[in-house]
Amino acid sequence: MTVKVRFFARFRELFGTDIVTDVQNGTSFIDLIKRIAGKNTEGYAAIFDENGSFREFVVLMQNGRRIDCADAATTPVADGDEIAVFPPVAGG
Amino acid sequence: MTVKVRFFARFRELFGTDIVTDVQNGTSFIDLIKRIAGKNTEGYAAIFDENGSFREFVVLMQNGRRIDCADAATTPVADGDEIAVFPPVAGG
Amino acid sequence: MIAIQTKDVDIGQLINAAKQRGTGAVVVFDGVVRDDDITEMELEAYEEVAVKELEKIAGEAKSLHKLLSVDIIHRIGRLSVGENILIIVVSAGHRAEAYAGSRFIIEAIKAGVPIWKKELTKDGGRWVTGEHAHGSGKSR
Amino acid sequence: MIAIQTKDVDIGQLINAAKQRGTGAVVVFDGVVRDDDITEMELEAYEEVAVKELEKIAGEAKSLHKLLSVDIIHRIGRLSVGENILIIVVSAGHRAEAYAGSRFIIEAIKAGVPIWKKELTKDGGRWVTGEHAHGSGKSR
Repeated sequence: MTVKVRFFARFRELFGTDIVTDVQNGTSFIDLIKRIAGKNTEGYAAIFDENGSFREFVVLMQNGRRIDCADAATTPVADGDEIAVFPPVAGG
Repeated sequence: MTVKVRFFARFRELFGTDIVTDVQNGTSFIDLIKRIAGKNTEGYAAIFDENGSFREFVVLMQNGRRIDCADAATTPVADGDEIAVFPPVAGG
Repeated sequence: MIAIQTKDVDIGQLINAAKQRGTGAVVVFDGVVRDDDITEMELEAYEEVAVKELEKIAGEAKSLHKLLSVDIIHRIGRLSVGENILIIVVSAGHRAEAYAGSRFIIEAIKAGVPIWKKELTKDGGRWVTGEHAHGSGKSR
Repeated sequence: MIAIQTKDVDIGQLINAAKQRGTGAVVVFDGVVRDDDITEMELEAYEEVAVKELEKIAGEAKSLHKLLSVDIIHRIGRLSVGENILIIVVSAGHRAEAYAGSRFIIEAIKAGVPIWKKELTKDGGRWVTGEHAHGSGKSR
């Protein structure tokens, strides 16, 4: 199945954006993002801490809805998902 | 000596405005205004209560500075004064 | 620009002029003639005194709330429903100052500047009471 | 009008359009690129999501603060010092509602709408941290 991963702001500069990728059924959020982020050491360290957990400030969205980083290890992505990963917002 | 009395809003409608009048030396604010207001029964009742005191809401100014109605009986007007008498403000 | 005048102003121009060096936020308050069953509104001011008081309020707002610029235009004369009565434009480095400064100015105007409003209706007119109905002669 | 766009808007026109029946006060917030030793600012949004969140915020502000109209225009792309970043125009029957509604909207935008700013300087650029630096993934 296929999902699209969108990075924004600093993360976009590190990884690019609109990354369409094939994933196996049952792949969790954190595994998917680790796989993509693993291609860039600086980028990986921007998103994950030494224990491989999401850094506190990272925001995740699944189809426009925020999901808790704590749930990312247990939540599987679904076919056609748009997943967004971004640093704290600073609009306004 | 000569003073100018300016009425505003409802009081202007009752008395007119920019009333230039001769006054004797030592005339107090309240006496001056009573003399002018006395020419119009409805107007007099709008400014003074049954005891001849200024109604609570009446504002007095001498040359652009507010003066306390309580002081009006003891404060004499001075030659060339511009005295303003008006109801509560409602700008904005 | 601090003024009491019959004519309207171009708010867009005021906003552009308010963008002084260091500006991060502009807040505009625009008080409008509301259609409370009226045909028109008639405004009257003790002009010389009102302008001086508006200038004093602008100065206080600037120093209290670190405003970079203040414009206050209060209109007088006959105004129709929907027309601007009072326009306040302030700029500041940050939004908290801009909002607080704008609010300070409108409250000070309502409390003490010698301006009056008469609502004209089909049956005649009524003077607006104001929000601070006890004049009491005390200075601000 | 709720929009995320590169082009500027005519605030005067928005104010006129905001004067719906019953309007007694219009409050405008205009967030401006401040000259913090920067050459330009670059803004980026997760557009589809940000527009939906702005619409949600506008709806909440209307019902919480009895607003008659709400416009929110957030610009993206490259903006120079002094240019408008965010324009919020609200109208209400009375000033207290208009100020409170305007403030509610800007705070909600700062807290959660997916928009980012990069300050471009002579030496490169820096992403603005935002005021709510703990993303934590919690929904509003």
